[in-house]
Amino acid sequence: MVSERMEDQPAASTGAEVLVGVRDLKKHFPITGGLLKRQVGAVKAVDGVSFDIYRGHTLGLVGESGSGKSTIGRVILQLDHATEGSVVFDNVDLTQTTGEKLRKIRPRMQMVFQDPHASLNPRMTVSSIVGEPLKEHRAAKRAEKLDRIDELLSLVGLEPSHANRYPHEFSGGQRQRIGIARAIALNPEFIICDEPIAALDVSIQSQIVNLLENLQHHLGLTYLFISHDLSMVRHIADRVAVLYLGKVMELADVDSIYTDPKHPYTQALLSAVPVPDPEVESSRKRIILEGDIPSPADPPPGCPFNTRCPIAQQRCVDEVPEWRELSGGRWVACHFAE
Amino acid sequence: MADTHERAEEITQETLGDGGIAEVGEHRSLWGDVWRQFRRHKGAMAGLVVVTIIVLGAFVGPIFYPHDPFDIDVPNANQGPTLEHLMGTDTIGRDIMARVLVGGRISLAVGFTAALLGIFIGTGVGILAGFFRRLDALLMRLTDLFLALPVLPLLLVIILLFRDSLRERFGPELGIFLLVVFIIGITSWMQTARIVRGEVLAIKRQEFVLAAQSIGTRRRNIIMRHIFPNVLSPVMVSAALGVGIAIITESFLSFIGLGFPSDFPTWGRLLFDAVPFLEIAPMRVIWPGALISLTVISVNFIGDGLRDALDPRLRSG
Amino acid sequence: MGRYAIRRMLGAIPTLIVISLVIFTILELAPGDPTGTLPLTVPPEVRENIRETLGLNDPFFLSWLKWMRQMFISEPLNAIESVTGLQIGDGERLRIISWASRGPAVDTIVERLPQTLWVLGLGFIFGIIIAIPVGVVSAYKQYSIFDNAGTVISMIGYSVPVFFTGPLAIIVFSVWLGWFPSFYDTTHTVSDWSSLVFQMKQLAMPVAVLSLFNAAALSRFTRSSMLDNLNEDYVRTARSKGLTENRVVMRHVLRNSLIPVTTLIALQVPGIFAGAIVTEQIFRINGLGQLLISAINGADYPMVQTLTFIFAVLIVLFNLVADLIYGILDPRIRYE
Amino acid sequence: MADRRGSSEWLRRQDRSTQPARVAADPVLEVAGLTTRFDTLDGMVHAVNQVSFTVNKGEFLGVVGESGSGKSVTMMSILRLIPMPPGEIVAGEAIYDDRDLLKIEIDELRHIRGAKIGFIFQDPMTSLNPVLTVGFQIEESLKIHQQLPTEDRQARALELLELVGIPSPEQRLKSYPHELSGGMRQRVMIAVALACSPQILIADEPTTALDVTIQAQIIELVKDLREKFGTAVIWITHDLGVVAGLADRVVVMYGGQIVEEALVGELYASPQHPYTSGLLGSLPRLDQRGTELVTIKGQPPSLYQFPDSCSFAPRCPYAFERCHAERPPLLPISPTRKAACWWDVETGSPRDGV
Amino acid sequence: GDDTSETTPTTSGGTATTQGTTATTQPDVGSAAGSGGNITLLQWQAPTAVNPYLSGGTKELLASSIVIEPLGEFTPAGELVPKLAAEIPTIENGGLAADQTSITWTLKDTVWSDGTPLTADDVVFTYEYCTTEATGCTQSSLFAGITSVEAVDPLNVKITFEGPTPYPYNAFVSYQAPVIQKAQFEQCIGAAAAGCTDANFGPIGTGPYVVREFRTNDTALYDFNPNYRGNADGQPFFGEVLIKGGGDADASARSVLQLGEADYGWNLQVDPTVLDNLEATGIGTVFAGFASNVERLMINQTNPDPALGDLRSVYGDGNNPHPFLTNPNIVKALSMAIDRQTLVDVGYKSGGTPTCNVWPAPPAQSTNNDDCLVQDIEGAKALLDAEGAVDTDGDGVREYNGARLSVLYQTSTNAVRQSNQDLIKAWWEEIGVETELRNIDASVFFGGDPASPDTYQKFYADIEMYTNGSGSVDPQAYMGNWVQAEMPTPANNFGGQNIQRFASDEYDALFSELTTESDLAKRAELTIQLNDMLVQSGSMVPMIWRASVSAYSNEIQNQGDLNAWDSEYWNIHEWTRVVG
Ligand SMILES: Nc1ncnc2c1ncn2[C@@H]1O[C@H](COP(=O)(O)OP(=O)(O)OP(=O)(O)O)[C@@H](O)[C@H]1O
Ligand SMILES: Nc1ncnc2c1ncn2[C@@H]1O[C@H](COP(=O)(O)OP(=O)(O)OP(=O)(O)O)[C@@H](O)[C@H]1O
Ligand SMILES: [Mg+2]
Ligand SMILES: [Mg+2]
Repeated sequence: MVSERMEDQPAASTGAEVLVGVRDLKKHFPITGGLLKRQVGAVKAVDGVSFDIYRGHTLGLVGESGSGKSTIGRVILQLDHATEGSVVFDNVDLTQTTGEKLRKIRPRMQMVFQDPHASLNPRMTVSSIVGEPLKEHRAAKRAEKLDRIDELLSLVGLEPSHANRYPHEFSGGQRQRIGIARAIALNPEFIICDEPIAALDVSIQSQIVNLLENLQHHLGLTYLFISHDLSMVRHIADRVAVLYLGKVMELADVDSIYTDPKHPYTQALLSAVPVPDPEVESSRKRIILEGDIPSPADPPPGCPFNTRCPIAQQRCVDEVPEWRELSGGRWVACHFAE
Repeated sequence: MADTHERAEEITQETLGDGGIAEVGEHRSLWGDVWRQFRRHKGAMAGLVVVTIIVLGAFVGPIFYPHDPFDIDVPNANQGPTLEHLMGTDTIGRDIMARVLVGGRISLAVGFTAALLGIFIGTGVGILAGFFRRLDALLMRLTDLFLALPVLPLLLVIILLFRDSLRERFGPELGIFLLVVFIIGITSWMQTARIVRGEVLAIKRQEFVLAAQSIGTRRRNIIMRHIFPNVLSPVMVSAALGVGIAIITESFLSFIGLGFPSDFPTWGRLLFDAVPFLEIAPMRVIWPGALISLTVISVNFIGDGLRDALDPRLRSG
Repeated sequence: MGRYAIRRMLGAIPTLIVISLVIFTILELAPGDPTGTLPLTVPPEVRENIRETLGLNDPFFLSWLKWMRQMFISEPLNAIESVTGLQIGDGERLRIISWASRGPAVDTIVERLPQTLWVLGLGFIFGIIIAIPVGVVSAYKQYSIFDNAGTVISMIGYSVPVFFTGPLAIIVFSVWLGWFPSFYDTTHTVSDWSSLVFQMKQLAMPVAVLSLFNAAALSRFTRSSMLDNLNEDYVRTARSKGLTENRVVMRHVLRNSLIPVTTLIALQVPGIFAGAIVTEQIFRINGLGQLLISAINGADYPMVQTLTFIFAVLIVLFNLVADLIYGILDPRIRYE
Repeated sequence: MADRRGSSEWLRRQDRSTQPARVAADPVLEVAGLTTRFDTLDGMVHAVNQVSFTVNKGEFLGVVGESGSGKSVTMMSILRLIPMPPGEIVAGEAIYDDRDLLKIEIDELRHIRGAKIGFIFQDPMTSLNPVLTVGFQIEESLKIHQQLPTEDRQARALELLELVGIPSPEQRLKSYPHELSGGMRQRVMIAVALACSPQILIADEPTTALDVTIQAQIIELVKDLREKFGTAVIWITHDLGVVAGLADRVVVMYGGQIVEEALVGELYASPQHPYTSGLLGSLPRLDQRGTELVTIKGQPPSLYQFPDSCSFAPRCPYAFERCHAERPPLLPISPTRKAACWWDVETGSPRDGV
Repeated sequence: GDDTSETTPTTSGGTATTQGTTATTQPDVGSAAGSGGNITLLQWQAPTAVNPYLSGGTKELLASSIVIEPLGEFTPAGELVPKLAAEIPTIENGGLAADQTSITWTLKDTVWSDGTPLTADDVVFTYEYCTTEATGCTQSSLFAGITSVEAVDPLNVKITFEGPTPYPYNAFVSYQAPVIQKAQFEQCIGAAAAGCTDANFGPIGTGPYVVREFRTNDTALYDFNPNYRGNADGQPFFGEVLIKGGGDADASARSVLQLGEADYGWNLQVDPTVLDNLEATGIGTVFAGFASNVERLMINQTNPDPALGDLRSVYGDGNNPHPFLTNPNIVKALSMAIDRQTLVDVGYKSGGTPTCNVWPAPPAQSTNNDDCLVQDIEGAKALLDAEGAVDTDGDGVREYNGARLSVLYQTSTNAVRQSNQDLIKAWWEEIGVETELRNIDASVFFGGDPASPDTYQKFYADIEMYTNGSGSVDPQAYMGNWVQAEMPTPANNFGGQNIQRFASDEYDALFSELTTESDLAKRAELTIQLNDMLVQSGSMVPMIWRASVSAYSNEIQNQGDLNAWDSEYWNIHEWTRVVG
């Protein structure tokens, strides 16, 4: 029923073309135990998530640590198999695609990773890292390949002379650029950025964000931008989805969500972000949430947020709130939002 | 293609405009770094020098040394060190120094080849178990099995079983050599397998492997390009330690009467044969003993040095 | 934890069965023959007759099944009977009989156990007692003279075979100094002070040689484990609380460092058995190692099978115990 | 310039505030000329270079700067917690209670660590000993510094856990760190640091590893506690947002030096050092959405050379010859603030008179 | 009982004897039996049981010999003397039937250590015990040719043979065939034998000691037997005997000779230099006892070529001869090239003597082959040249009838054998015979497993080296090893002692003469002829007459010569200790 309603959502809101459609996506990691190592439960890392990503736009995905952001990214790219649901990329259901067919689609969607230290193989030179996709997909002849690597490096603001160096010779920001170069090597249409700036210094973060924006602009890329830095998401995203315990709590375009959050969790999250202005800070009313995010292995019944929600009522424990559309293309999963 | 190029220049302009790139320090290759670090480890360098000298002595020394290790000279048996026989002679008058030099060849060859074999098996099993979840349980069970298997009777039987068929096929020396190497290798891979598996599990989770997968890199290439080079450092350390262990194991096999035949000089064999003469001719025991120890110690130091040199924590990024 | 232990033990059973099968197969293939130890004057017909009576010509699988039954049913029942004095069934059970002595193999093993335990156990315990402090100090004073000396000594200890240090110890301490007997009297019983002194004396050399060997590797490992932990953040926290260095090391770092060391100790167990074989040979301690060697040389296969199997059980058991200790030392490991 | 008004308003409000902070110059800790370096295999790392600052009684001092700028090393040097070797405190003094912490006997220092100066570290996952119970780790400093009998210690530990807002504290005393969530662990760390009611609490990026909602909890907690006990707090962070709402005074570090020091309002309203302004500028702003972010080009400095010139000069839009030739000292530019820069942003010309 | 010391029977094994063994120093009249404290005997190869019938290795025989006793025993000189028997039955004294088809032994009036009397029933039972097939008795060959053993009366037992038996002293003679107690072993006969651990580890005997505690493969502890018949004479001297096993020969030698930790060390196969050095300490003395053991080279008379498959080393009625080793002169040349004295010096010293005979012991000691005692390399070369075995292709190896003189020379793994192999290889290569050495683990080599290719019986080599000797003073059984019927073949599962596949009708005929000859002098002469025939056939090259080597502490007295024909403890009841 949910997915039915989602079908007409894009047209209704913006009219842009849907590049990636995620429907009712679930990813449960089994927990084994007992004498015979049978499955005794599951970590519900992603538990029924639906959204669309429009071509040429950026969807921001925010949420606390462990809420399932990275898992969504991995499942979309089929680096993990979905437990349930579908991921439709340009009219192909990726969850039903395997083997060589999937390999053929892979170049069209890429990923930029969080940790610039871990995402580059320390034993490979920059040129072999950036050249690997070309090599794997025989996208270019040898000489062309070298040209292409030079081109890619300059695209991301590195010098071609760096091609023969190893990742450990670069700073974090530069490494992230190498990772981006690898991601765009095969001219993808869609890039998932999994917290690409979280590990970088403030002064470097803006460099990378600018680069990403430039690339998007010039190459017509579509982004899923995962982050827990709400201010940066606000800067870069067109629409934002707020994730909590493997479920999307609220989805809306960026302006409405920041100025008028509908879901109590979004409200609390926004209020918790410190603002670099003493004036604003001193006058702000903070919503301080009680307690911690529950374990995804044992989520609370009903609304996942009910354990910490300041306005929770009995209904929130008994009933899973419906994922519904409010006016103006805003989606929310709360009984009381309007 | 062409217009991406144009765009690239455009973008480059923009990116450089605001971000730019700092000069990256002078170019340092990965192994160059390791070597730089290794050179600072005094023990490891000393070990490397000693091992080099010993290897040269064993493989080149006999060419210059005037005595043949198999020449019998009964009238001159059981001599102490003399100018003629630098380390004396044994019960049937063979020159001990010549035997020690030649024995080194075999001991070292056994040490290095057996360690290599053990490492090869261990790395293979470790990578397979770590990478393919389906094989994991099975291979780890196998590893446990080998760990729990009392190796001694196994050794005995394998030696008894195959000694002669190998001897026939490869000749008396190469045959037993292969056998001893095989036996040491087959009983010493488990530790490496475990370490490598752990390492692979960790590396598999690293984002660069995910990145390779997302590119669509084939599994074979992921293993060869991404996993294997990165488990190389623990493997190198294991290998260094393995050499020492193999040399000692060979001498242990000689002691329990299973190693090389008694007409075959290896350090272990020479040491074992000389132990009864400990009082009469102590140097006959000391020489092979000291060479075994020296080699093992040096190799261990080299292993230490490698570990330090390969430890990313001790190296600046 | 109890359930975990049970699960591990159940899990070990298939491993052990496979091991026993492997041992059997290997011995089946082995070319040795128990009549090989008889004088050449014993004629072939007699030898053939002996082989027949030993059941040597039985089919391999049958003798394995028979052995399994004896090992898992007869012997445990027999042990229960002799401990409790109860009579279970009619008492007519076929036990595992050694070909060499024609006596029950398990009885011989039980007879041998004390001396092996004395030497192995003490060698093991002293090894640990020496290794841990040395490792701790070496790590704490990394690159000091103590550390460097410790490195060199332990590497020597590790790389010099026991069959070299053993005879050397005998020459020095028995021949030259006359302090200790060169062989071990298994019939000696400790009843009073002087017999205890004698027991200590006859244990001194084998235990010392074995301890040094054990301590060598262990102290290196303790050192590196300590070094790893000394760099941990929680050590800085402990220091920031104003704790004395002594307390920081003993209370905080040591326990964390010992966690991986327990695994190593368990992994060393097979090596310790091998070391014991040599030690027993050299100091003439007729323990399990010597029994194994002589059984192998005499092609006494029931004994070899039983003994190697018991070794395998011990190794599995040690690993289990190490895992449990691991769990005790490290609260992060929780076995359900 | 428009921000000027904002800052004076803020000052006004501060004056009215009941907080024990901003008591003029009653320093509990005075650090002067602190210089620490590390002798690594790759060369000498000049991690902290001639850093001087003071902390007043009950004051909340924010220390900001990007990764590697020497924030942690500075604070750890004060209590001599850096690993030595390779670390070495080459020069400087840290006066606490008329004693120079850098010179006194280690035994004497030990009575100050934990008892007078508490420390909270960045990563609550690794900073607690994984094999000891929470209770033990809290009681330990009580045992060392106050020689309390066992029951009192337990009672106090319980009290502390309640204080830092841990639910069902009796049970938690027996828990091991891994049984707690990150936020809970950081609360435990705070309890450990506060156990002996120290005069100064040094918090080294205590919320960096935590989620925003949890960060908000911890910030509230520290605020409360400070009000209760009047403890001086040094809060290290690289998040300019966090200090904005917390600190009385802010110190900005760059390349192992303090480049600017100011009351919090002043700093945000009119940063005097190009680095500070660059940093503030690079934060995304609502009103400039869609446009590019301002960036500080280039990379953080290498610490392998002792800074003979301004370490920010290579990245500085205002840099001129002097910046490349001479290292600017940290000098007062108004009664409440200091900066280390040859360029005067106010006038838009080189600073004169120095 | 009767005083038996007067009995002086003549045996076929030796000349007329006096009971000279006890003639030396008697223990002090004053010292009571068992008063001498304890004595420690080192047997580095430890006994696994005390029942000689179930585990027939020398080490077990030794351990049992101080507990259970035979009817008669051999002295170090090889004379047969009575032990439990009142006298040695001979035709002269009427014990042996004139037609040599039966013998009657008369027992001394003796009691078992449990106090019950020894009777002829016990002897009869012993026979039944060992000849019941399911017992798996290792000594059953000693009872071969016997049709019945009957108790004539409690003290007389009659053994009836299948036919005339010139040498009837195998059964119940020497430590290989002692008498066990019927009462104790009655339930242990046949398949039940293995289960009787108590009996097998602690047989009740008539000897000077009783087992107190036996630990298999480790130690055997004995108390003196209070019912021993020599008690009145103060025998045995020692109250407690400890046989201690473990370690190796080197360590045993050290314990006895250098450390004085033990009083006796058995079978000290130690490098002679080391042994001399230890003996020089002056605490103990090395003893050597010679029986008939000879280290020899067996020369394969059949073709061991692997290409022959199943026919390898199979005689096949003479159709499979060795390409060159059937020529006696070639073998003679090989023998001449060997310097036996050097072999002795390097590996044996006092523990061996160069010999050229299969049967080295008097009275059948041949001197006809003694020219081999001197090495003669040139002579060997000349002999080979004369036979036409010359090096035609200049590779340093001679050819004979198109076959290269290249031999595979195998033996069991043992340091002394290996150094001897090295020396012999060097000499042979000097005379142009290529030699490949091979050594095989003793348990395999002597194991006799028909499935193994490496047993000495399979003889998949050209030449092999080992020691063998006669179990008895009488050479008959031993010389019978080389009749054609004894050849190992697939048909008899390679059982058989004619290892070198020596085939001579002449030899077989001469041997059957020996089996019927009862005159001792004639028997000795026949033995010499058989010996010469074997040696000169070139099927066997005897090299060293080997002694048993053991060491005694200098404190031990009255042990006499080392007994190589019987238990080294044969007279332990006479041993004493003199401290000082
Ligand atoms: N392979 C796995 N097996 C079991 N559980 C997993 C696995 N991967 C992730 N999880 C669990 O799924 C949940 C979501 O993890 P995920 O990494 O997607 O979170 P995240 O939102 O990306 O967090 P972060 O911000 O820390 O990266 C977590 O509770 C995590 O423990
Ligand atoms: N033990 C050490 N050995 C060598 N160099 C060190 C050591 N500790 C710190 N440094 C160096 O000192 C410099 C300052 O480090 P410091 O930890 O103070 O930075 P920071 O400002 O706290 O950064 P972060 O925000 O990452 O915590 C860094 O360049 C670091 O590499
Ligand atoms: Mg993530
Ligand atoms: Mg820091």
